Amino acid sequence: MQHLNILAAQWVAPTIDYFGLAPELVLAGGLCIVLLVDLFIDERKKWLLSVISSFTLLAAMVPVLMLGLSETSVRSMFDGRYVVDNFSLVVKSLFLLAGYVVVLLSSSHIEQGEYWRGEYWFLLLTSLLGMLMMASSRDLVSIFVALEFLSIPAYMLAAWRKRDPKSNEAGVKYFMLGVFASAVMLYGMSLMYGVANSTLLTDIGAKVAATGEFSAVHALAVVFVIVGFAFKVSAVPFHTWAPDTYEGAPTPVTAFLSVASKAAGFVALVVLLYTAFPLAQDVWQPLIWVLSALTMTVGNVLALKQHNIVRMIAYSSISQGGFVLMPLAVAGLVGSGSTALRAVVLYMIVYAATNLGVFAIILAVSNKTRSGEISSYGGLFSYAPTLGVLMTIFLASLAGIPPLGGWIAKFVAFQSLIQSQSNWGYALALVGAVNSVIAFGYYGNVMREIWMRPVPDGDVTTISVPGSLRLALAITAGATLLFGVLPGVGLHFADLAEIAGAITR
Amino acid sequence: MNMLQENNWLLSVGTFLPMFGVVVLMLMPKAQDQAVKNVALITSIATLAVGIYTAFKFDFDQAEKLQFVADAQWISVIKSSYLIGVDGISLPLYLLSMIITLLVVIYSLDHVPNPGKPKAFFALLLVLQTGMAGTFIAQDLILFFVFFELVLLPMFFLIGVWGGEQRQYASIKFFLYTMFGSALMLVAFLALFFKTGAESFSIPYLIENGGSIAKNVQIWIFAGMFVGFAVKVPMFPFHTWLPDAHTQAPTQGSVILAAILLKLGTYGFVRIALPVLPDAAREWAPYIGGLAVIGIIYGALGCLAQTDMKRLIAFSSVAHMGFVMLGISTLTSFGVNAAMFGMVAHGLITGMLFFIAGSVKERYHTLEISKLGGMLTTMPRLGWIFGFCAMASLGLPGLAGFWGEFPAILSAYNPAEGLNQTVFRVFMVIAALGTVLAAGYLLWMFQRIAFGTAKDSSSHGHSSSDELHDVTTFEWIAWTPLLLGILVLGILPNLLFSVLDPAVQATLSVFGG
Amino acid sequence: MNLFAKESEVLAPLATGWFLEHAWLIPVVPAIAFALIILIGKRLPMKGSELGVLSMVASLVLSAGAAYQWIQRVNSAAEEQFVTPVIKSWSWWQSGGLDFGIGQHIDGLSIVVLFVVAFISTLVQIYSLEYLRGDRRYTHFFAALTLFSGGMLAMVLADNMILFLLGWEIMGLCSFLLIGHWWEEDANSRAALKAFFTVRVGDIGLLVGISMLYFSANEWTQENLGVSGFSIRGISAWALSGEPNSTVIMIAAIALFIASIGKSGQFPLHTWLPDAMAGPTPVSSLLHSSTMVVAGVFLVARLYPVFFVGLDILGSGGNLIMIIGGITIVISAALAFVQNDIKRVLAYSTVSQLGYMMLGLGAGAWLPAVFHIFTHAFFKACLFLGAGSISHSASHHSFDMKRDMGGLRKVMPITFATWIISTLALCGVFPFSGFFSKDEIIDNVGNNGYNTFMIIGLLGAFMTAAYMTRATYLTFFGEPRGASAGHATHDAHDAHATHDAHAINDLHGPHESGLLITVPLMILSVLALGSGFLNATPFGESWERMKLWVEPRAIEVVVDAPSGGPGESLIVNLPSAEESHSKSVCGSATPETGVCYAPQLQHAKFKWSKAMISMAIVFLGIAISWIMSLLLFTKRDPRLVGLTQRVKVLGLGHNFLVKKYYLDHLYEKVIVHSVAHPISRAAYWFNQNILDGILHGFAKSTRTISDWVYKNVDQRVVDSTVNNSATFTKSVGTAAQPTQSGKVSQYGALLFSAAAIAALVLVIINT
Amino acid sequence: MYVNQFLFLASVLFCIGVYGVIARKNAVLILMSIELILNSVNINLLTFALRNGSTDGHTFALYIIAVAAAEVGVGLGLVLLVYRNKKTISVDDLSEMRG
Repeated sequence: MQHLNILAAQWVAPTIDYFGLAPELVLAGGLCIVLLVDLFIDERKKWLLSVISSFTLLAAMVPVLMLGLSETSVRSMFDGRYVVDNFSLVVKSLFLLAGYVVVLLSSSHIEQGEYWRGEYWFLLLTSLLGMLMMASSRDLVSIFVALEFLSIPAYMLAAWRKRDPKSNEAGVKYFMLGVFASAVMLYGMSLMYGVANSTLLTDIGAKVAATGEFSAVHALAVVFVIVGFAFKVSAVPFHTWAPDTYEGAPTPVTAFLSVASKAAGFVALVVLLYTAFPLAQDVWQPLIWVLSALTMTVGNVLALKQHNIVRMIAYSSISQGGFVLMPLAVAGLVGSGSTALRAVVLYMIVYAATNLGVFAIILAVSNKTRSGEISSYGGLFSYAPTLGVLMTIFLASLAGIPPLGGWIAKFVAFQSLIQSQSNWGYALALVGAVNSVIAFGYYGNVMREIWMRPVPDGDVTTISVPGSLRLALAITAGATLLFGVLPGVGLHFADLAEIAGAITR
Repeated sequence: MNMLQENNWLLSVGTFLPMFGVVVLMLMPKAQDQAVKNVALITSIATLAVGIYTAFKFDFDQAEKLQFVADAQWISVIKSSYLIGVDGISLPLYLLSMIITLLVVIYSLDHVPNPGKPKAFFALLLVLQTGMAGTFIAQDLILFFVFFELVLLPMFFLIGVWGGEQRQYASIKFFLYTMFGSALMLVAFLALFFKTGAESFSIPYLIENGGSIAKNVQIWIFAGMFVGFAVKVPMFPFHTWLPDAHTQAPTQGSVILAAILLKLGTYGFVRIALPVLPDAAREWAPYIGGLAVIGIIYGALGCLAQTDMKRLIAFSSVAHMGFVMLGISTLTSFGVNAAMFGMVAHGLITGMLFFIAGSVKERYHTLEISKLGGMLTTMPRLGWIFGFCAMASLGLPGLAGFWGEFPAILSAYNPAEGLNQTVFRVFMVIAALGTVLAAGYLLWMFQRIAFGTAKDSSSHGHSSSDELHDVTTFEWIAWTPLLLGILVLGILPNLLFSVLDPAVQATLSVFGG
Repeated sequence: MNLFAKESEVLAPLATGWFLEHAWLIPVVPAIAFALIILIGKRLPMKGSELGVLSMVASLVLSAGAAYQWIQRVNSAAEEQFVTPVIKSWSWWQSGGLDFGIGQHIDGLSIVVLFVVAFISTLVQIYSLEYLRGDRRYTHFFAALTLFSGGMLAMVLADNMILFLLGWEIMGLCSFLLIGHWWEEDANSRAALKAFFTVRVGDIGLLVGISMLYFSANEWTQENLGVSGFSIRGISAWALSGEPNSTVIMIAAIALFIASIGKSGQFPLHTWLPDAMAGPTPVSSLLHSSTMVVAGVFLVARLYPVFFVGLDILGSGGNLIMIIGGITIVISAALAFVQNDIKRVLAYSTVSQLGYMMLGLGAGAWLPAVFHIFTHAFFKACLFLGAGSISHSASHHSFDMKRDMGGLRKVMPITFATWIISTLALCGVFPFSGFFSKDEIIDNVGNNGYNTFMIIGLLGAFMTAAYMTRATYLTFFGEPRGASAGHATHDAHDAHATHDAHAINDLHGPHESGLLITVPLMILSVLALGSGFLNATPFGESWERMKLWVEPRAIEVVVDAPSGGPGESLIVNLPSAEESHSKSVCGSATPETGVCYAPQLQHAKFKWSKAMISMAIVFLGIAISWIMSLLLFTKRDPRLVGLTQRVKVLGLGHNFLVKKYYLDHLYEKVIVHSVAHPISRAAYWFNQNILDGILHGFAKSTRTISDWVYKNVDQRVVDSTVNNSATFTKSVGTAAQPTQSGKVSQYGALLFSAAAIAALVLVIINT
Repeated sequence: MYVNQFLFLASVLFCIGVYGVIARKNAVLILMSIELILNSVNINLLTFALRNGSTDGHTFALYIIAVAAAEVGVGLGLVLLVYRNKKTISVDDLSEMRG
């Protein structure tokens, strides 16, 4: 009966650091405004909503920056369940900027008058809010809540085109599998709680470190939890939803899913690995190794076969996820923890910039061609040279060709692998090397269409790119080139990122 | 060292000036082809001017030291810095790249290949130039890697957009091959970095500390580099991208490919692989030599089998680079000197041959040797220039080709100590046989193309009378420097050797050779 | 000729002079001229030919001057003093510690050859002024000719093997260009290709040999002489120093000899030389008879010590050089019988004469061989130019003796006279130059104990006399035939571009050539007559000027300082008397002190008796051949065509002869068929089918091999692995695609089963 | 306290739920199966919470119940959407995109 008097223990209200929560609060406020405004303005003014939401995101950036500049580096709330440290700040800004670009993409897409509805913005912002929370969550419960917070709106976004069966299918598949995966994850979490007798990640880590005993249940829990997030980052073999969903969902949403929600998944994964399972690396290192190798390879070989550009990009983003996982496969080894974290963060940043750029191009081109086929890019360079060159830059960056952003990301990933100086590391590095060659097979194929093929239908009227897309392209292309030519910049942010409470060896 | 660092801005300017030109091109409206050409021309001239000024400032008395060294912060997090400099090995190639680019630009002024788009064409040429020059001055592995890769995309597009019928296949093949090589090379670089204590990527530092790595580890690291460089060279098993790329590439592409790009690989061997990993180099040398002589014979046989002029020249590149690699594999400073000289000579000669092939294609609309003939009657000047280059290419003493070929063979007679003499002497004899085959295929080609009477113009659609004009002014301007270079280097090889020798000796001091 | 002094003292420095010091100018002049011709030749009044001739004259003067001063130098030397060659060398380029020099090495040998080359080149160029007048590529022709002379002169006075190689290759190039001068005809260009390629095959030997010599000699030469292992002098000294490892030097010598086989058209590689006659006649007379083809012989003579030690010359039993030389003499002489093309006759005779030189060198008769280079150049050039003059003025550019010649002695007396003189010289009849050189060779071969080879030499002399008589008869005696009889001209061999000068000539039939042609002929014939007396052994020591001037005195010298500059004083330390009795101080035996540059050689004492025998053989040959030709060609010229057929095909010939002329028939059957034809036919067949067959077969097989390799290895294996890997990855993709079935439940199953498996495995391995 | 029994019950529920998700084609049934899994999770949490005497488990369970409600809401909405367009709620008919 002793649990009863625990229940009876008197409750003290936790002190809340509102400055630390400012970004989330701003965002929450913004989405409420969107919801309200949407109610009261008439159809012709709905474009205001996109403006409001974009400004909300920018406004949310302000406290992030201020927090970054404030001297207190780590702000811990709710006895460590919600932490604002450099890592969370970096990824938060990443989410916000990615969200901003997605808003830019969407607004242009919506000017086609397809879904002239405020809820879209609301859901988008909500999902972003979930991501921000995910960045700071250090507790199984809050992680779970944040995960659902960012997922549920995403399910609806994916199914956004109500009349379009493909969109429905996308939504349903995403939903069913997503929920199933999170259920499995929850089962793992419950076991984890049972093992560690706490939902606080640092406690879990400390418990294992203290007792040192390591049960089958624990292993099972670790695997199931990782599976949950492996689903989120669409790691093979938990990737199956991604191609279908990406293809069916509206393109801006696809961009959002393939960048932001994937990044969120990685954030959660990193937090868990670094704070909760630091001593369970014997369990998750082989798992992640296999996942990473499989993800790279399968993603690539399947991408080779695609003829729909979005689907191809979907597979490519799967294989890119494999590259992000690469350093984590050795993160548990002595010394390579920090470099692995750096590699992951940098890769996420660069990948976000590049992939969003790709989607911007896809939107711009599909405005004209109304087709998702790769062959519809034939002769793009001849009638829209700027778009052609930019697409080339983005694809080359994804392929990891210097001096474009992608190469430094891949480089740092390889570096942390080889730094571990373990045979597993070398082996995975070789797999990665081979894959980066295969990857060029399909990126180069698109380039070939753009530069070397004739225009499929002789129509060579140039493409008019809406202003918001121009802005998006400028941001992404600028970032891609900047990270490539002066990698120091990107690495600077990536290097700031240490996870508070991570048990480093 | 201090004086060696003065006016260290030179190299950066010389390397990135073309990029400036590219930016200008980008900002220009598409329509004005003439203006585009002028910008490209001015840029490349300015670049070469900077290059010549560099050579003028270069202190030839200490050619073995890195000069104009600039060392700036770049990626401090991974201990890689913007470290550049030239010594006697880099300088000739650095200049050669600038010269070739200028000549190619001049040649392109009235030879922009189909499908037009001069703006993009010249922009790519200039980007290419930056990449090549940068590779030769980079003294930091990561920087080297970046420049090394930077040349890929432009060349990919040059081949793929302005190339021949098979261009897309050829370009993809070229790209995948090279990318595969460089991926492994990158892994090797990283391994090297960590095995030397993860201190720095700068080549001089690695040269100091690379020797301390355990031998078997060295061998593996070397293997990675070997693949990366050998694909570029290309050496025997990795060569098949070359004929396709050369055959399909536009004339300008082939020229740059033959003159500079292939040298990136051999340069990598001399600059990085050999001095940094001496023990591994000793282990690998016999195999490299073996592949080299295989390449020599193999390339020659390939040439004899060709019916297409350009493809034949392409295969001859395989053979000639075989000689270069043979020289390198001896690990003696004599052999490496020969190899370096061979690189420059091959650049001039084969570049020139590809120019000629381009002009032939332009006039005859075919490169089928059987359809050509009697060039000496229809176009005596072009014919004789062709003969001159063929002679130079088969290593006629008194022309540049000989000083790359003969010393390489000579050096194989006694390689650096620690290498098996008998093996290398066998290589020597085989290589000598290769020279005969070279004479065979080149003269055979020359006889069938230049001698005899002109085939009737019905073999190609247009009437030959107005098509077959002799060498044009632009061609003269573009070619004369190359021809002079071939002749002058042939008569005064010391012009080059005196620069190379100290640097090479310094580089190979680890081998006591 | 052992010259041993009684006591040792420091000798006075040798005389030298401007010409000797500046001998390097001799090749430089033509080189410059070549450049000028290429650049401005076309605009000059005489299309650049004047530049060529002038440069040749200039270098002739220079070399004459050098020769004169060399003689001075020799005379200034004490009787037994070693006459140091005038060596100048400048460093050309350094690489990896190796120093490549460039410079001159003037000694007797180079003086002789320099003079010959400059002289013949001058005459040939003058001759060509007329012979090629109006040719389409007049300028190119002179440019190439001048470049050739430059290259050859450079090779002759080279002080190191690199420069030597350079000249050697340049000659090959020019030979290629000149043989293919009329490349409109496919045959010509193919002949050019064949020549270059065959010689190039030999050049492998040169490359290998030079490399081996360098690396094995360099150390020794550096420390003892301070010169690099490329230096000719260094190599010679090293070869005799007893240092070298016998196998190394043997392989090196063989390698080098392969090169000279290729260049000098010796036995297995001689087939290119007759084909090379496709070139214009001046070219044949300059390159392919008198100068370029002796380069191989020159190489052997130049590096004689290497061969001497390496191939054990003077050792018991024959050596490679002798054997090759001997075979060449007989084979090619036999071939000369069945040729109808006068130039081909001369070509084969050139080959066999080169065989004599090789034989001489191989048998240790160094001086006679060099002397034979000297004399042979004159009379053979004269013969070729004579043939050219005939085709030029009499036979409408045809060289077919049987069809287009005959009875020309009345029409062109000068050509006839010069021809006869040169022929006698070639046959080696007494007062003519050939006698003094060729007989010396045979004599010395015998004297050094190689009797079989002496007999071969005599046999060769006999055959030479015979085929030359046949050729002479066919050309100048009997009745005019074909073109020379003024008939309409048919397929022209030397059909260069139609030019007006000839349009005129063709109007009035055969006639004597102009002065530009006859003057060189006369000059050459005079030399063919007189040059022999430069070393007329029959008249005793005092007449042996060549020996005095040219042959290095094999005295042991000690170099006081690392030398290289010209005219440095040498301390000669002289072996004492008892040493002098050993076979040779500087022979294959190792000298105790110092170095020496030439092996010790014995000279045969001239005996009239021996001379008489060989003379008798020669005259016998002439007589038999003369009678035969007379009976064959004169008595039956109406049915000449039929007769030639009979000579070709035995059955027909038999029939025809039975029907016709009985005595004739007898001679034919007994002598010609039974002796001449089977042998020479066989030889010719061997030549055409076996050797050429091998050559062509080699070429063909290489082509087929390469085709095969290209198609199967390159395109299939190497290339397809790449393409296959691509297709493979694609197919993997196809294999993986079913997992992407689009069915939610299957996705779920995959998801959970993967999770379960992972969990299971990891739980097992971790607990 | 019967910890193991509770855990066993939870695992059985979990397995049933998983079986349902994989085997059932009807979207609504799949949703229900997922609910089963979530409930098994809740049982786990409460069991552990009671065994260890900490409140985290209870909190977690409450959150899960709330979120599950939201999930089901969204899920049913999607099912309705599909039904409106396809007149079926069998998920296997949703395989337009594949490969």
